[in-house]
Amino acid sequence: MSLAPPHRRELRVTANEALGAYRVLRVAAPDRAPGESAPEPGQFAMIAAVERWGGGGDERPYLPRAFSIARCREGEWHFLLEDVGPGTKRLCELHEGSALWALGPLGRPFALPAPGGRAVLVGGGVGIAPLAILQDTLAGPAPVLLGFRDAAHAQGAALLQDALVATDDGSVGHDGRVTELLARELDSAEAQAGRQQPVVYACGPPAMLEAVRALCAQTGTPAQLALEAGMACGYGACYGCAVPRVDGRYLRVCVDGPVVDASELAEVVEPGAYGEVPA
Amino acid sequence: MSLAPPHRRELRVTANEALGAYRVLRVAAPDRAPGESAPEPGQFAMIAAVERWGGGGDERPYLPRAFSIARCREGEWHFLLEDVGPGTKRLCELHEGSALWALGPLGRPFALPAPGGRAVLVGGGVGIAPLAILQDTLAGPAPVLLGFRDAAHAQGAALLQDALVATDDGSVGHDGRVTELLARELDSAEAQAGRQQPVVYACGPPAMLEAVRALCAQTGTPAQLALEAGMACGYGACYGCAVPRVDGRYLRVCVDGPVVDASELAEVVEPGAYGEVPA
Amino acid sequence: MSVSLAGLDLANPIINGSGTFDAIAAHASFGDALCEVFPFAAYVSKTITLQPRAGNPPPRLFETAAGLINSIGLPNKGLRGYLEHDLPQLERICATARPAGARTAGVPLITNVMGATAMELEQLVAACDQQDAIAAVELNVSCPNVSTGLDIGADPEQLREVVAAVRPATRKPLIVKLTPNTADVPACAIAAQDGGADAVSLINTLRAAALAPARAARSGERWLGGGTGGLSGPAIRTVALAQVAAVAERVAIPVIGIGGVQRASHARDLLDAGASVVAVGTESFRDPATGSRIAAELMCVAETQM
Amino acid sequence: MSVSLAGLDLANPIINGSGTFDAIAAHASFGDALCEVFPFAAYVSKTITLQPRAGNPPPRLFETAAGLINSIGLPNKGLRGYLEHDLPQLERICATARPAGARTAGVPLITNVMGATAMELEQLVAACDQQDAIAAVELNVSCPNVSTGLDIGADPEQLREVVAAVRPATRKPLIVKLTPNTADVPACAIAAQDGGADAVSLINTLRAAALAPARAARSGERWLGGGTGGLSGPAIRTVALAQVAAVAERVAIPVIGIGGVQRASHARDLLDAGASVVAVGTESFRDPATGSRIAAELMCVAETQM
Ligand SMILES: Cc1cc2nc3c(=O)[nH]c(=O)nc-3n(C[C@H](O)[C@H](O)[C@H](O)COP(=O)(O)OP(=O)(O)OC[C@H]3O[C@@H](n4cnc5c(N)ncnc54)[C@H](O)[C@@H]3O)c2cc1C
Ligand SMILES: Cc1cc2nc3c(=O)[nH]c(=O)nc-3n(C[C@H](O)[C@H](O)[C@H](O)COP(=O)(O)OP(=O)(O)OC[C@H]3O[C@@H](n4cnc5c(N)ncnc54)[C@H](O)[C@@H]3O)c2cc1C
Ligand SMILES: Cc1cc2nc3c(=O)[nH]c(=O)nc-3n(C[C@H](O)[C@H](O)[C@H](O)COP(=O)(O)O)c2cc1C
Ligand SMILES: Cc1cc2nc3c(=O)[nH]c(=O)nc-3n(C[C@H](O)[C@H](O)[C@H](O)COP(=O)(O)O)c2cc1C
Ligand code: FES
Ligand code: FES
Repeated sequence: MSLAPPHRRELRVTANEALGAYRVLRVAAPDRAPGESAPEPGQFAMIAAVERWGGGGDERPYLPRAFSIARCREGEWHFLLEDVGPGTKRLCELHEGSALWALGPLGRPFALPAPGGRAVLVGGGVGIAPLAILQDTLAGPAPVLLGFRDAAHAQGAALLQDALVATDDGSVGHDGRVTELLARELDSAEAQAGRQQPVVYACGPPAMLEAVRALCAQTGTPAQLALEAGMACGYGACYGCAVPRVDGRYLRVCVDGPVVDASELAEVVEPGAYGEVPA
Repeated sequence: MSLAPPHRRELRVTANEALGAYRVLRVAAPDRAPGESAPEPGQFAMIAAVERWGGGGDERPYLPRAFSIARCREGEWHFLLEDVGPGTKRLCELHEGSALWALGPLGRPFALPAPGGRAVLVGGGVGIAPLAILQDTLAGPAPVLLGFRDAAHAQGAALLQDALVATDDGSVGHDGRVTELLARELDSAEAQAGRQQPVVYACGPPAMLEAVRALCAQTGTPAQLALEAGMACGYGACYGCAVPRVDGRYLRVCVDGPVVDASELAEVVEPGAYGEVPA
Repeated sequence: MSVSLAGLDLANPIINGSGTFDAIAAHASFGDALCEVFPFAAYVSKTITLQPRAGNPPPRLFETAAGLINSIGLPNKGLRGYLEHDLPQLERICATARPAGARTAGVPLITNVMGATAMELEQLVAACDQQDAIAAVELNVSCPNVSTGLDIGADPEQLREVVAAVRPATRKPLIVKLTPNTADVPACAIAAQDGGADAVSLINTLRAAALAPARAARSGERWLGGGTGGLSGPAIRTVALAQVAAVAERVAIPVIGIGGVQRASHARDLLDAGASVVAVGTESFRDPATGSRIAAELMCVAETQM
Repeated sequence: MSVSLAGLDLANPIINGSGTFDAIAAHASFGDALCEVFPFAAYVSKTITLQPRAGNPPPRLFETAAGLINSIGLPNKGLRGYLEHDLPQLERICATARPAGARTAGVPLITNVMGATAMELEQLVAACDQQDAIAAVELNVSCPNVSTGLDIGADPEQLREVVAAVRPATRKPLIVKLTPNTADVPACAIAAQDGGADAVSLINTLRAAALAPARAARSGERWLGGGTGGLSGPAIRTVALAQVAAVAERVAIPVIGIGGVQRASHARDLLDAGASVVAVGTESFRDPATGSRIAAELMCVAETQM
């Protein structure tokens, strides 16, 4: 696992291009700090624009935001962005030469399959980001199954090679859920008895991850899930990124994840959808 | 006195040009509201940029800032700006097409000289701004005496016509204080007995205004002083812009000024230089 | 969206915070246009004291991250000056003021008063009771008790006694503006209710201070002429929400929610947290039309949800 | 710029606020580079309780104007888990940590503890007293008193009793972290001093709340899993300055100033207001090197002024 230096670094944007409903932001990778290696698939960085971070209508964003390192290639880090709020909006506006603060690479990466092992990559929406760097890293080919809400978002599939696509509105690819593609893939895998059991690598919205988790639990397929949670720090300092673990305690997504083994969770929950308010 | 509509208006910047150490910001004048007339000399507006107001290092500026309307001509309002802090810095960065919020015209203007009366205009630094619109408004010619700290600032004198300049460092014009020019002018005015007593119109830093006030008091010359004070609202709501009056009470610079008759003050004080802290 | 507040009928739920809108000065600055779309559904005067006060020496303002500290010091003409000079003007303005959502003109005038003792407060309230132009009285209980130095509103028992002592002096609605600078704000709200208050309003400003900035004269010394001041604006919004929610859960009387409101969603949050009415303070400094803008937006949303 | 804090020697005046820096997690994320320029001149642990705590259900964070509300709920392994699992690791990290301005490695470890009763606190402090690795103990007195619901640190008399009861349990320096959510913070500081505290630290977070935003599920309901939370960051900076200045004027023991510090000028203000040491909290979330950056800048200014 690559270690980050213990301070944020100022990086320059080299490009910001539309990819359907998303943007791909590229930045010049920082010089390696002593002990730092290349970012590993599943790791993320805490990002803030140097200029105009805050001060909008609600004076947010104030804290940095977490983004998967989607690719590390030719001296650049790539990020896939979806504009869902003030922080992502601001980052989507950056252009070549803009400066950003980055702390990272952070977090527990995907554990790569054992030599000769098979991987199945399953992504939903902007959660496809860490699967790109994972695909770049994997030795052999692996099926890539991606779900999107519509055609504009489905263009994001171009971030990976040879992806099978499903859309909620049926406008592109399979008409339905990506987990239906996964069920089919696992079925055929099972059918081909004798071949090694695959490991599922998944990232996407909580409902999708939960469906993947449940399906893999049902079929006894090992799965690694890249989680999301609201984060203030990204390095274990604030305890804000808690998600419930199977034992009833909480894990910190930033340091115990973002990639966790599916067996660590009883369920993937919607952040904000639980949290009973004490009377 | 022109009344402002009871809400801020969005105005567009038409130009932002350097004038020595200052900038002249021009904006398209707003459509006249019912009852609104042209801004009068000495009136001001509360200004904020629509974008990026706040969110800098200290998350200031948060409140709007007061600026004299330096000129109203050909459908434009002009402002003269000096970058002294986060608010003026932000406004100095605006360019053609930028949007700003403006509440105004506000405040008590200069009382124009009686018909046939003589005026002497005395300005210091960025305080020359309201004298430009005053010069535009006056029927006949009036001596203009302007003081600056150095040559770069003295270029600001181009805002007015036929100005006599003094600089603190002697690099341009009279080597010394603008009040020395004023003393000379009043002397010669006195010498020309029979001619009407002039009225002094002054705006500038507190120390300069105090020197003008003292000189005019000494020579019995009526004087109108355009004051400054930190302001939160500009329309009498916050009581934050208090300066001490001759009777020991306070006046609100925004509604009882910014132009006051010199006789209303015992002294022009440096904001922040007084204000004894109770033990 | 009309609301009833302790017997007052308001055309919409947005009023002003005491001391953050001077209707007389605003009328002088904006003319009759001010009343054509008046920003507030009721007008709250700044705090009036028995004797005239000049206010604190300047500087009186300090701008901080998402907030303003003021150290104004309650300048006012005193009870007599208020009744003689201000009240007739305020009466005229309030009579012609048409708030957002109202077909006809007229907003109730709420007079905010402060005194260091129950006797002083009683005198102020009794004088207001005589005035037909005054629709309700708000007690500002953030005045320091001379013996303890703490706000008289900071201690529940003391507050109950003060309110109970003042209550008989008027049959007009009595609002108690609580201090936020205390340990148990809901207990203070209950005490105000027990003392006979018809409503409570909160929050007032948080005690705060600032030093003169590096490049200013006297760098490192107190910036504000009053030494300390009160923090308002967006910085206190979430503190206000917590206190308003905690109070609304515990009292039966209506709550006026105040603190950092800049737009309709912030007012909505305070209403959702249990406030009946919301007051706008510092944001009016940035735009005098904030109140009517928020009221219009709330009404618009309310309509589309029917 | 080395300072002495109640017997502890610090290489510079910047430390961390409890619960805002997890040295073990940071070491795992950043490796030994963390210790080469350690951000703080002393390391304060997060709050430890007698029994393990899981913490509050999520969401635990809410971002507001210039601030953060947290509702973390003090998750920790409990005293035993802390002593067995965390302390050996913290001891190692603190021994190799070289703060800005120090020629040699080693920063004192301050352990922060909380209990609902004086007895619980006494047990915690006595256990810390046994540990050579622990240089000082900080009492977090923001725990609600079960009978009143108020923080045990909110009432001066109660606080004096608690501190006096705990004091005999250790000869290590005892720091009391005051609660800001009370009427008379200086009185609480004096009470802590009278009870035997060697230093006080302030401010802890201000009680605050937030509702779920419009587009989120459960819009209008409480956002934080814990219902309410504590506000920190720039929004509270001027409240902190006021409380620190008021306390420093009244006590003889050293004061640790905390609240909204983002850069050297903010730390300078707290020192000018009477603090001996300044702690950085939320700003470390934005940059883990904030502490050492501020310390270096303060030292640089101090040198150029000689
Ligand atoms: C490990 C990790 C990797 C990620 N990778 C990517 C990636 O590669 N690409 C990508 O686009 N995104 C990624 N995300 C998600 C990204 O971090 C969020 O989309 C981003 O933080 C949103 O910030 P915002 O300011 O745009 O919107 P916000 O408004 O901050 O966030 C939107 C969400 O936060 C909630 N919210 C609203 N207001 C508040 C408030 N005041 N306080 C707290 N929460 C609030 C809303 O319910 C909403 O769901 C990743 C997240 C994690 C944890
Ligand atoms: C009626 C009137 C007319 C004016 N006309 C003009 C004009 O035509 N052109 C022009 O350039 N200027 C004019 N000014 C001055 C202008 O309003 C100020 O320069 C401006 O407000 C400064 O804002 P800033 O954010 O740039 O700097 P700030 O930093 O806000 O202001 C600088 C001054 O404020 C003090 N200060 C620093 N920090 C704070 C703080 N946190 N809170 C409060 N005060 C602080 C400092 O001591 C410093 O003197 C006028 C002022 C008035 C009242
Ligand atoms: C400049 C200023 C003056 C104030 N004067 C008073 C006052 O006279 N009486 C009072 O009860 N509250 C006064 N307040 C408090 C406000 O009414 C309000 O409670 C507080 O500012 C919080 O609301 P806000 O964040 O919307 O400003 C004043 C506030 C400000 C900013
Ligand atoms: C996420 C978070 C967790 C905290 N946990 C603790 C804690 O465990 N114990 C404690 O005494 N203070 C705790 N605090 C309070 C801080 O130590 C500090 O007093 C407060 O945040 C104000 O400083 P700041 O504005 O620099 O953050 C916590 C603060 C935050 C933001
Ligand atoms: S984001 Fe702060 S602990 Fe995980
Ligand atoms: S600036 Fe608000 S009263 Fe003058």
